[in-house]
Amino acid sequence: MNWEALLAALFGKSHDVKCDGDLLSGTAQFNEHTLTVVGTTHHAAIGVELALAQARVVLNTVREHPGRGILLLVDTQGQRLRHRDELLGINRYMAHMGCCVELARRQHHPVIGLVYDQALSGGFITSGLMADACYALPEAEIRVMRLPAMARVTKIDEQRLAELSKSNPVFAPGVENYVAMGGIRALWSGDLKACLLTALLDASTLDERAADGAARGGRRLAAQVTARVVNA
Amino acid sequence: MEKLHFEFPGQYAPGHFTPVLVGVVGSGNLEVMLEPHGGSTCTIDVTTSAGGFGPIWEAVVHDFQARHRLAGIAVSINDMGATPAVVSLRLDQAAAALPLGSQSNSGAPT
Amino acid sequence: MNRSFAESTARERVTHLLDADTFHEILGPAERVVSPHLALLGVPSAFDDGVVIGSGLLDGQAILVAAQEGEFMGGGVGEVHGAKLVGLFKRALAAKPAAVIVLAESGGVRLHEANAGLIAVSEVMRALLDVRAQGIPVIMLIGGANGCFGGMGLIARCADHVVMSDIGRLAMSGPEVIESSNGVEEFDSRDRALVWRTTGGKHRYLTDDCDVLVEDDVAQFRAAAMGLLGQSLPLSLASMEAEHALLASRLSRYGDCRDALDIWQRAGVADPLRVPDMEARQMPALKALNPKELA
Amino acid sequence: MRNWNSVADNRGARLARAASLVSGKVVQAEAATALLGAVLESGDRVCIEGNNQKQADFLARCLTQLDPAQIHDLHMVQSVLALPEHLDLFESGIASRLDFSFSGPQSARLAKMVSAGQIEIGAIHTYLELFSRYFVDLTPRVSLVCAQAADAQGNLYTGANTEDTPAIVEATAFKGGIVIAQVNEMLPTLPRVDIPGDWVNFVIPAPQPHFIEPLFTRDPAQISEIQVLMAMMAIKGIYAEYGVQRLNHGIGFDTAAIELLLPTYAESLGLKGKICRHWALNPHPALIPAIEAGWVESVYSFGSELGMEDYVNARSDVFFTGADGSLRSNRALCQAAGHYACDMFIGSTLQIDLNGHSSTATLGRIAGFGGAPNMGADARGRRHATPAWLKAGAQARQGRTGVSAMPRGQKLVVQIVETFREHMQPAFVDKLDAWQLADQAHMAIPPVMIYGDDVTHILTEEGIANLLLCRSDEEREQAIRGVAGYTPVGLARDRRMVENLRDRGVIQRAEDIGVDKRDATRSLLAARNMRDLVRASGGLYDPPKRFRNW
Repeated sequence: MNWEALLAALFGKSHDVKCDGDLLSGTAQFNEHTLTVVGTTHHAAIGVELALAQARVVLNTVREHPGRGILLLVDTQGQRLRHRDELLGINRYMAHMGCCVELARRQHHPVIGLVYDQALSGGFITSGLMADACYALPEAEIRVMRLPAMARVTKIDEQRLAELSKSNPVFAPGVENYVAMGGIRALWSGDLKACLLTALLDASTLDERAADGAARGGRRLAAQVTARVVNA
Repeated sequence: MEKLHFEFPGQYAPGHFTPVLVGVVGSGNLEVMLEPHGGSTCTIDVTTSAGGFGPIWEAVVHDFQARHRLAGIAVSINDMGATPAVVSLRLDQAAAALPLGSQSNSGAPT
Repeated sequence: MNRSFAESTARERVTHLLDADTFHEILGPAERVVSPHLALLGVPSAFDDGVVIGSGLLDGQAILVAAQEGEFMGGGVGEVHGAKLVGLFKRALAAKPAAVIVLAESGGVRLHEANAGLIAVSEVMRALLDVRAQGIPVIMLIGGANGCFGGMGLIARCADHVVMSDIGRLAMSGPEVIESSNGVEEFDSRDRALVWRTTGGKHRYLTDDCDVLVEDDVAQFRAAAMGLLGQSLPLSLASMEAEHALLASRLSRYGDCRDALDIWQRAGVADPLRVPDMEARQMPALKALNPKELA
Repeated sequence: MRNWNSVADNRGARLARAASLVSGKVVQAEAATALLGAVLESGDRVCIEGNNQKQADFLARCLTQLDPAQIHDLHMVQSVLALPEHLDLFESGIASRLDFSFSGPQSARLAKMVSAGQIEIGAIHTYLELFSRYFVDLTPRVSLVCAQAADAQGNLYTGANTEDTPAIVEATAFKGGIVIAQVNEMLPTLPRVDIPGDWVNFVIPAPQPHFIEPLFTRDPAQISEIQVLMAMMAIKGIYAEYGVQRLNHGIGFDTAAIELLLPTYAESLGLKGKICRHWALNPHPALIPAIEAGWVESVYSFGSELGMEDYVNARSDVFFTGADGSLRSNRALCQAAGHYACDMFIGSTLQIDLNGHSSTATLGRIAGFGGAPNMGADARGRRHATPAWLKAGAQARQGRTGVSAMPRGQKLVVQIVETFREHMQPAFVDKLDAWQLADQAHMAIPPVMIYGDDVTHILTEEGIANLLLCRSDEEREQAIRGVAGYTPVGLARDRRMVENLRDRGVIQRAEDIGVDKRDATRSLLAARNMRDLVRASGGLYDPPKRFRNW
C-alpha cells in the first residue's frame, strides 16, 4: 500500500502529512487526539540526513506537544551504503533517531511503528523496532537478506535454507516470521482505524517482544535465557 | 557437520574441578571444554564443521590420551576446521589448566 | 610486552580487564546455552554462543560485563547471544552495578538467525537505555580485529561512553558490503588505510564518536574504564537536543568532505597526513589544539 | 663472401625504420606502439621485462596493440608472466612460443592456453637458468624494460627495484638487439646510472608509473602459534645446530616467523652473532626487528620491497646502496649469491613425497618456481668451506666409502611445512600432483621445485627429519613419514622404525631439542602486526595502504 492510501485509510482527509524527498512528516487527527506521523517512503535508504530529519520531528513533538502519540511509518531498504555516511558516523545518526524514540516513550508518548511497505535490516532497528510496539501490513516485506544472498554469504545450500525456512522463522524473509518471533505485535488488516486505535490503547513501555515470541513459538529461547541471566 | 564420540580408559583423575575452556570456535580453530564426570574413563565428544575426518580425530585424541591418561573427565569439542596440530595444542592447553597439572608426557606421537 | 586486546579472546579480555580473580560468569560454557539454529544449518555452535557475560570488580567496584567473541560467527548477534546481553542489562536494574561494560566485537546481526538477531539488537538497545535511565553508566570498549558494526554499531552509540583503540573500528556497514553494493570507487575495502581512517578509532576520537582513545592494550582499556565509572549521562530532552545540534553541525560543517583527511584539515589539524601514524597517546594533545572545530 | 655482420646490419635496418617515425632516443608514449611495430619482425625473440615485482606494463600493453597480420609468432623469453597482457599476446597470435620461469597470477590461464595449443612452451626455467640462456641460445632481439627514470641520453635509473634489468639489457644490447625502456619520469640528471645510455635505444615516459607488487610483505598478525613453534624448532634444531651464518629465506609466513623470533627467542638462546649474519634476501619488512637489534651484518637483494625505501636508505651498513643512497638490487647476481655463497635455504612448499621431492605445482596451473630451485639446490661447484657447509657434508658422508669418502660440504636445504595446509589438504603425499600436471601439459619431466636429493631437512610441527643421516631409501621414507603427523602418509609410518630413527637423532621432536610447545605463543614475535614493524623501524618503513589497519 502506498503512503497516501495508507493515510487515507487511517485518517481520511484529517491529516497534513507531506512527503519531502523520502521523508514523511506531519500530523493527523485521530480519535479526538493529534498524532505525529513521521517516517519514510520510496524504499528510502536511511542516510545521515534522513535519520536526523526523523529525529527532529520526534524531538519537536516531545518538546512542544507532551504526551502526543507518534506513528512511525516504515518503508526502507536499510541504511544507506555509502562511504560518506560511514565517514560522518551514520551509526551515531541512526542511534540518535532510536534514542529520540526512546526519549518520547519515556516521556509518555505512545509510539506505534507500522511497516507499510518494506523494512530491511538496519533501517528498521532504530525506528519501528524502537516503538512501544511495531505492526505491519500483511503485504509488507521484512528481511535482513534474501535467501540467495544469504546462501552465498553463509556458504549454505540455498535449497537447504529454503527447506528449513518452512519450519523455522529465524532467518527467512517475511512478516509472518516477524510476527511469530514477536518482533511484530500483529498484522493490520481490514479496518485499519480500529487496528490503530487498539494499538494506541495497548501501547506499553514494557518490551514484551521476547515473551510474545515464546508464546507464539517462533522464538522460544530469548525470554527464557534473559530470565535465567536475571535470576542467576 | 559431524559428531564423533570416543571413550578411553585412564588413570589420572583430578577429582572435582571447575570446568576448563580453551580456544574459540573460529575458522581453523576450536574450543575444548573439560568437565569432571563420575566414571573412570575419559570421554571425548567432538562436533566438527568438517566431515570425513573421523580416523584422523581418532588418532589425534588417542595420542592425547596416551600423553595424559585422563580419567573421570568429559572432553567436549566444537571445531571449525582446525588442523590436527591446532587440535593437539588446544587439548594440551586444556589439560595443562587442570588442577595440579596433568601427568603429561607432552610430545608428539611416534 | 603488553597484552594485546585485539589478540586476546573475549574470555581473556574479561579476565584481564577486571580485578584479578573477581569474574563470575553467568550461563558459562558448561551450561551449554547454545544456539539451537546453527546446528540445524550444519554449523557448530559455541558453548557460550559467542558472548561471555558475568559480574566482577573493577577497581574494587561491582560491575556487570559482557564480551563478544569476534572469532565466532564474526561476533554476530543471534537469539541466545542477544538474549544474554538483554538479560545482563535487565539484571543491572536490580543489581545496580557501578557500570555495565560491553567489550563489543561484532559484525552485527548473525545472518544464520537474522530475524532473531535483528529483533534482539533493538531489545538490547531498549534494555541498555533502561539501565542508563537508572543512572548506571554503560561503557563500550571497542578494540577487536573485527570492529563493531551493524546493530552493535548502533548499540555502541546508545551507551554513555565509548572507548576505542586505534585499531578498533566503529561503523554501520562494513566496507566490503558498501563496495559490493556501490563499487570499488565508492569504498575500496582492500585499502585498509582508507578503511581505518574512515571507521577507525582515531577518526572516531577526533570527531567525538569515541570518548577515550587507547593503545591496543588490555591494561589501557582497564584504566580507561576505571576512569569512567560513576559517570552517568541519562537521556533527557536537553541532552538529546544537544546531541541533535552536534550531529546537525557536523553535517553542515563536513557533509561535503570526501575523506577523513578533508575533515581533519578543515577542523584545523595542521598535518592530517601524519595523523594515521600518530600513537594514541599523542591524540589528546592534537584534539586539544582544535577544541571546537572537531565534533 | 659471407657477411659477418648481418645481425648488426639488421639492427641498423630496424633503427632506420624507427627513425622514420621518431627522432632521438626519447619517444612519446603515443608513438610507442608504432615504434614497436617498426623495430619488431615476425619470429623475433622478445623479452618484456616482467619480474615478480616490477612490470614493464605499458610496453606490454602497447605490444598487444600490434597487428598480428604484420607481427606474429614472436618468441617470448621473460622471467615472469604476471600480467593478462602477457598471455593476450598469444591469444591474438602476436606471439606463439614461450620460455619463462614463473607465472604465478596467470598460471591457470596459461595451463588452459597450453592445452588448447595456443602456446608452445620451450621450457620452464629457474631465473638464473633463463638469464644464462639469454647469453647462449635465447638472446632477445628486442627487449622492453622498465626503469624509474631516464635522462635525455638514455641513461636509466632503476631505483631500488633493479631486479632483472641489467641481465636483460646486457644480453640484448651486446648481441645486436634493441632495448626500449619505459620510464616513470624524465630527469635532467639521474640520481645514479644503473644502465648506461649507450646500451639503450629508446626511452618512453609512460603515462603511469609501472606496476609494482609488494610481494614480500607478510603481516605478522597472520602468523599462527604453530608457525611460531616451527620457527623455534628451526632456530634451535637447525640454525643453532649448524651455526648458519649465511642464508636465504623463502617468501612465506613460516620464515617470516623465524625472522621475527631472532631478537626474542634466538636472543634468549644466546645465538646473536652466531647465526644469521649475512643474507641473500629482499628487504623483508619482517627482518626489521632483527636488523634493529643488531643481528644482521649484510643483506643483498634480488629486488626491493614497496615501502622499505626510506628504511633501506637509512641502513646502508646493512644493504647495498648506490651513491644516491638508495638500494641497488640485481636478481641475477643475487641468485648467484644465494646459490654459491649461502649455507642454507629454508622455505615452504605445498607437497612433499616419500622421497623428499617437493613441489608447489598444482593441477590446472603451470606456475614454475622462479628462484627457489637455485636457492634450494646444493651448489656442486662450490669449493669454499664454512662450518655449516662442512657439518652438513660430514653428516651426509659419515661412514660412506668410495667416491663419497672425499671430504666435501653440502648446502642445507630445509623444507618447512605444516603437515596439513588449509582445508585439511595434506602436505605429504604418496605421489606429487606434478606427475599428473606433466601429463596434462605434455612436459618432458614433472615440475619439481626441489629435488629430494637436495633436501637435507624437513621440518613440520611434528619434528625435524634430518635426511643427511639417512642411509637407505627405506630410512629416508620412514624419516619423512615420521614427521608427517596425521596425514595418511604419516599414519602409515612404521612405528618401531620411526622410534629407532628418533633414537639416532634422524627424527627430532620439539622436546628432543628442548623446545617446550607451551612457550610457542605469538607473544614471542618481535612484531605482532604491521604497526609494530613501523614502530620498530622508527617510522622509516611505510607499508602500502592495503597493509595499514590503524
